[in-house]
Amino acid sequence: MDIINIILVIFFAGALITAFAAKISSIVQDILFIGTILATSIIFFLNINTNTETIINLSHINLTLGLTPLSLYFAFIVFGLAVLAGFYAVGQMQGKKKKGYFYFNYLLSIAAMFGILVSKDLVSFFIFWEIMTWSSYLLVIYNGENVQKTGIKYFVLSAIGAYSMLMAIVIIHSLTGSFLISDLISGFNNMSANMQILIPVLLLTGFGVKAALMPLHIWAPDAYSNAPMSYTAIFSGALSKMGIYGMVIVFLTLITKLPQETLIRDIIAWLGAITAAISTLWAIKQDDAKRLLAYSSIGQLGYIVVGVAIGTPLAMLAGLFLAFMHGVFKSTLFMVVGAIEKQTGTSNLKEVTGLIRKMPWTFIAALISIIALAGIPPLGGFVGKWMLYESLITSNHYLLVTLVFFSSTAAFLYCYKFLFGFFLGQEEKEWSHVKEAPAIMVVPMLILSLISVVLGSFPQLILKPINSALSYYSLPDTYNNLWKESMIFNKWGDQVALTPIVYGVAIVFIVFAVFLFFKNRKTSRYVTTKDISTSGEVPKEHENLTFKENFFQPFLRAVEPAMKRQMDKYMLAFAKGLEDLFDFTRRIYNGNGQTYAIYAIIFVIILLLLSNNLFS
Amino acid sequence: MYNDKNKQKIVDIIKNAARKHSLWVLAYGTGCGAIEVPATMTSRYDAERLGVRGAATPRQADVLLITGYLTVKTLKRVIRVYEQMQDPKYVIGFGSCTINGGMYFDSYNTINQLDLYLPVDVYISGCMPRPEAVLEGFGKLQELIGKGIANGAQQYKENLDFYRENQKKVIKNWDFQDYNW
Amino acid sequence: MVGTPVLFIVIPLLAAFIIPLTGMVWKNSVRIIPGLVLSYMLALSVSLMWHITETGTVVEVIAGWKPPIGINLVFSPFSGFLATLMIFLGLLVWAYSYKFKRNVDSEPALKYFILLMLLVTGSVGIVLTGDIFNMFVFIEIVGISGYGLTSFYTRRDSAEAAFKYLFMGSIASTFLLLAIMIIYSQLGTLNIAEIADKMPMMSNKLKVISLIFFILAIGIEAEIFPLNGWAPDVYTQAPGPIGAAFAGIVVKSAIYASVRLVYTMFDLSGALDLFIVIGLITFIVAETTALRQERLKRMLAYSSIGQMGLVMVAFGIGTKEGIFAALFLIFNHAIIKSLLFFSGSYLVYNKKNKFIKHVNGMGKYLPITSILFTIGAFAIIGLPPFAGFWSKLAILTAAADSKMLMLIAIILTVSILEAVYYLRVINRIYFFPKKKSTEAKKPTLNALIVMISLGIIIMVIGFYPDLITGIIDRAATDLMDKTGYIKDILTINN
Amino acid sequence: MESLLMNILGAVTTFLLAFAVGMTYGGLRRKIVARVQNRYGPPFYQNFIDAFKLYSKSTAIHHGAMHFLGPAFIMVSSVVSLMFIPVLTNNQWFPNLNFQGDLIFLIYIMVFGPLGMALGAGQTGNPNSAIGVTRGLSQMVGFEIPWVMALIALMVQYKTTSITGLLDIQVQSGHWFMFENPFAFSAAILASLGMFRYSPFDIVGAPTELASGPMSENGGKFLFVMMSSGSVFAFVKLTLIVDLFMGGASNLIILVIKTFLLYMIPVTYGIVSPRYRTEQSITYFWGWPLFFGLIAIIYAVFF
Repeated sequence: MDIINIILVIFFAGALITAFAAKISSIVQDILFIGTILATSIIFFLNINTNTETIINLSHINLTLGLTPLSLYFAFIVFGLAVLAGFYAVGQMQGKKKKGYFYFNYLLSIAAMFGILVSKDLVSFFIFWEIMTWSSYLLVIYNGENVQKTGIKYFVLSAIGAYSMLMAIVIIHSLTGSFLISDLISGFNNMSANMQILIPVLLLTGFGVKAALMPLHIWAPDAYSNAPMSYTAIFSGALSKMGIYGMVIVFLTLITKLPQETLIRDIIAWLGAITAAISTLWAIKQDDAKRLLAYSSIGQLGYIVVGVAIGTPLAMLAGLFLAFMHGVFKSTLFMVVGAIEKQTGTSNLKEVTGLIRKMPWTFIAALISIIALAGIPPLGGFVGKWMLYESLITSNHYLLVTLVFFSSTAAFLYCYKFLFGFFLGQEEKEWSHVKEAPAIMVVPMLILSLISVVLGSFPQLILKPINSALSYYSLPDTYNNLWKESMIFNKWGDQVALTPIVYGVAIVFIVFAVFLFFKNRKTSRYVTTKDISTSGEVPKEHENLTFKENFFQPFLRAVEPAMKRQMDKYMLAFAKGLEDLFDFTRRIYNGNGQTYAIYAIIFVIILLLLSNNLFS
Repeated sequence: MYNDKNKQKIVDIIKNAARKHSLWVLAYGTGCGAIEVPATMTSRYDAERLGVRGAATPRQADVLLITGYLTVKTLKRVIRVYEQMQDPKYVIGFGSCTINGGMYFDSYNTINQLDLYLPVDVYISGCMPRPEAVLEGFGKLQELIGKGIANGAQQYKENLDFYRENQKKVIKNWDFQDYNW
Repeated sequence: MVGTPVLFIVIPLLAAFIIPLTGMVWKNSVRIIPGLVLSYMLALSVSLMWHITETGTVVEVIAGWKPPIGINLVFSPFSGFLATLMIFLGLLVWAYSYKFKRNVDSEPALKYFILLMLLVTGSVGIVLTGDIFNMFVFIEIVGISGYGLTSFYTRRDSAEAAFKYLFMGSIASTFLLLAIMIIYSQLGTLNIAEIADKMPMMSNKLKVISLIFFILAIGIEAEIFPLNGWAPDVYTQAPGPIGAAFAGIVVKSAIYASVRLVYTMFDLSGALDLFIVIGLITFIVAETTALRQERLKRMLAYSSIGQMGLVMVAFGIGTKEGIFAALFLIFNHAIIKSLLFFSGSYLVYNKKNKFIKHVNGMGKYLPITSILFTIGAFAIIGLPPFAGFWSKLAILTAAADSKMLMLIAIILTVSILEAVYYLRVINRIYFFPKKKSTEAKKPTLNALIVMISLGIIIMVIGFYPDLITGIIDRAATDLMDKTGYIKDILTINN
Repeated sequence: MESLLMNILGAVTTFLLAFAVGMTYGGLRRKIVARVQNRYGPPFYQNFIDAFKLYSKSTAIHHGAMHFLGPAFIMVSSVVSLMFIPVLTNNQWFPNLNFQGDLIFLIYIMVFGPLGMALGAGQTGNPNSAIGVTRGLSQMVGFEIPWVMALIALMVQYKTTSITGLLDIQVQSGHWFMFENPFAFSAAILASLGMFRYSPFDIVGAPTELASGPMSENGGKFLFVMMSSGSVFAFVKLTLIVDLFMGGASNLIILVIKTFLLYMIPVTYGIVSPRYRTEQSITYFWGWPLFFGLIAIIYAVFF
């Protein structure tokens, strides 16, 4: 049996066994769960080979599985996050109900993501895509709140995406007579002009849903915030990247062959940028950390879409690099929220304050990830942002880059809100009992933040596989042109050398930290946050002085016009209208036999009247 | 410590020179004296030319300016503010009320003698002292600082028990943190 | 050859008459004999299916009168496939309801099983017969047993539903008879093959009129819009498993009849387009209506109607891929909808109104039933890796191959609605708190076995559709081959 | 090794220069403001005295690790951005640590500081600090947009994103970009008003309103570091604008003259203006400055 099949079989079998292992013991279940993920990852990482190809023969369809360099790159993200979030999940799920349900769907969605990545034909792609959709759907409704609203919204949007993809798939089959992606690519030139537009648009709709692109994003805030955080780490970190993965393929192989190439690229890029801007504003408004991060995820995916859609080599590098980075830091942040929620019981930024001294390791992970998210040098996020801006500027997208820059700057606001809300501010008595999260949860977060740090000075670790992935789709080699070791260049030859920057920043930081910290360490005394200058007043223990309400109110007031209209509301109103309409059709069946008889007569009469037109 | 008058090292001389020309004032506008402070600071008398400048919070301030009578209630706040200030720090008692209670000497809730509760470096007498007097007072404080003998904070630290005893006598709801720096 | 097709009619009819007699002697025989008969029939049909792969279509001549004079039964890959499927479902329904009314006296059970036998017999007869008048007779048999089963619970609502069914059924019979009369008067024959052979001789106008009458008559049985008003009531009021029987057996036979009409008998070019239009309207109306239902069984009923509309659409595409897809969908729908009816009736077991809200929180109390219902729902939505996906893919591929892009778009859009109402139920099963007043009724062992085996079939077909696609492919080829059909029957000489 | 040592020495020299110039400018500003208000005003070296006094004050209390690290963060921002700016056109006297960085990098490293300080301010637990920080960050979103648009206009016009590249073009051609693309210059200047945070944009530290905002819990050495970083940062901003728009400076005197003239813009604008509300301050930058930015880009693309 081939290695891909083995991995898939282990996944499916592991999922089933884990689901029912609860009957034996909870620990056995944990071990099985971790074992499945570890086994598959180890098999995968030990046997990476882009040449293998497995064909499953069905009578009328051949399912072809195999790895490409691009899918290999995304498989890194999936497996890496799956292992780390898996360990984290074991910690987070301690003592929770429906563990088997969670583990089952978790493993299944990882398997599905792996399946998507190894699919070389569209049917198996779609099969795994749908498995991913429903397994993630089952996890979105895991905690049972708002299932009818959140879950259905997620599923309907996913279905819209998946079905438009399915439509594209069957059209492709009818045109090329094959489901293979390679046949689509080679046969695309021969299609009629309408089909050449229709197919990419349908495919992009499908991928756009998972990538939470602008009009199709409305599921994301609810779904991300409702799933258990250990899964949202995967959901936002890896699952959304499947949409990006599909988009990358579409843009690299199909859109390039179109006469309207630039138009489609610009439309999608603008959609991505507007998504980023608007969702950033909404993220600023949120008071629940989960929703904040959910909106932030949408925004970050917007940047990635911009990069992928623009599609110059540098933009592609930027998009794919950001995809990796987003997987790393956003899943860390979701894990942080999960850890805090586990320890305090709430994820509301207004309620929890001053955990920095209670949960220092979590804070470090959060701080590093937030800095990476904000794109501030010297961490990994900066590299991606830099490449994105440079690619936009060098490819003449000036207003786009301004918009992206706006959302990127506005992102500082929610970054600060997140850190301040949870960790800084007044230390309240209410949370004095809070302890650091267990090691099994903290260590994955720290490992992920370490990756953010490392990628800030050694981006070549990731740029190399991206480069080979892009070369596979016959983009020019970017090594030496756009990056070289830890240097990154733009088209005009301007460069940033990352390692010296990191050293410089580190040296200056250490100098002043030493100056401030070690010099004052002896003489300086820690005082509680109650001991602050409050016009001489002595705050009581129960008095909460933290600034929480209307955190960015002036800013939100300034950007109010942009936030007046909400896609979500329109969509819900539309859905409501549809349901009312269906209620009307329901009344066709009024339960009266005589009416039905009349229907029958009318039916006959209509047919007779139309018979001349119908039967020629 | 810093303000020991007998052992002024060269470093201390330089530091004191800087300190005396950079007095950041936290004006605690308790009584009617608060009205004189703006006059002192603004264009006519312009205390800033002497390096005297307002500070926003006690953490940043050097001088605590107590402008007028203190009630029991405000005394508590004043002590709190004083203890939040960082060394070196000075107190200026402003107006007669801080010296002997002034016209409120027989009120049931005013403090007659600020000295008992906080170490005052310089008193400015008058009811109210005019801006000229205030500037004179700042000048006096600068002189003391230059000589290294404006060491009220030192006194406060050494005689903390005495001050605490007096403070607790009038302040019934005592909920301060320890003062140990 | 192990047996002849005539046994499919004779044995169950015989059994239906014998059961009351044996029931007097040994009460349990009422329950056991139908099972034995159905098992025998299943074995027979499977072996016949095996047989015809080698020898080709089997044509049984009744009483030695050759067609076109005599009545003949045709066991072709197409009709054989449907007959096997129906018998299999009949067996499942029997197994599921084996303990039906166990603790009451045997009379209701007797009625139930006799009517069930007749229902299966009639449906199999419709599929196998090669004579339209004979088909009329079988339709009547199915109808009568259907009325009986609908009014099985002697309640007001059941009676009303049965009456509506009867009412519509008699309209159907009238028009069917009229259509048959027209054809007989014009062509002088009732044999389907010969009618097909002679059809060009008929005047176009009469052809159209008779086809319309046929469509009306069979459309009532096939639950096409707007002739399906009776169906939801019947599904709701009949005993739980009978819903599955209707969805899986009766409707399939009616679909068979209409397909036979259009593909074999009539040579009207617009008929297939009519199929697409009617099927699509049925699909859309049924699915949108299902979205707003408050009762579980009504919802399943509308869903079933919708799926039948989709089947008609697939038949209407007219290519071999279309027929393949339609048959695949028929098969999938039969097993999946049976599973849904079976498990669904346990989820709302003890409630009279069987509202959807009564499934709240059942996931905790009836875990296996709930999981099976979920599998069924996922399968019928068309999510891989369950069986329903492959048939949906087949339909869409067929439509795409015929360049019907709007059709694909409409089918997929409506499919989203389908997903919505099934997921709403699933969400309720797992995530809503159970009401105190509802009681969970554990499924009996035989029911559980039936449901689990259905679930396993769904999963297995989902993972390995090749198990069934070969048979369906042969059936589709057979249906397309009109001249072969005529030749097989008219040149028979035994 | 020797070159590295020279580099470090040069960096330290640059830092000291920036510190001195920034402090002096701050003192001069106080003097000018005083003269406008018909006061005598403090001596121009008053800021040095204040800084030294702050340095000599004890730092008796702290609120935790971030309280320490916040000022360090902001200092990193100032110093590192200083290192990336060519102070003089001939790099002999003040060689930067020659890490090659470009404008995008500079923009990001410049916002690093406020964010770091925000963290430090956050841990103090003082509500005023947090309010000040939120105002500051909001305002930053405001002025960054025209600022970036101005820079993009330059980058587009001259097909480089490197500061030295832009500077070299000006030096070689002899044309200053403030005349080549006046709209970009206007946008940048208007944006720089916000960067300096003098009134009417002094909403962050608003002394009477927020008790100096983010700095309200910082005394002594914390305040000293913040103050010096502010001075260095002022120098960085001025030098950057001089480099980008005014052809750089070939020696210190020219640099001082140019930067001082530039510095007078926010100072004089500040003297005559009262304080904006926060949202006014944000939307201010989305009015004329943004318009100028747009025009600058259009100008750069089409002319």
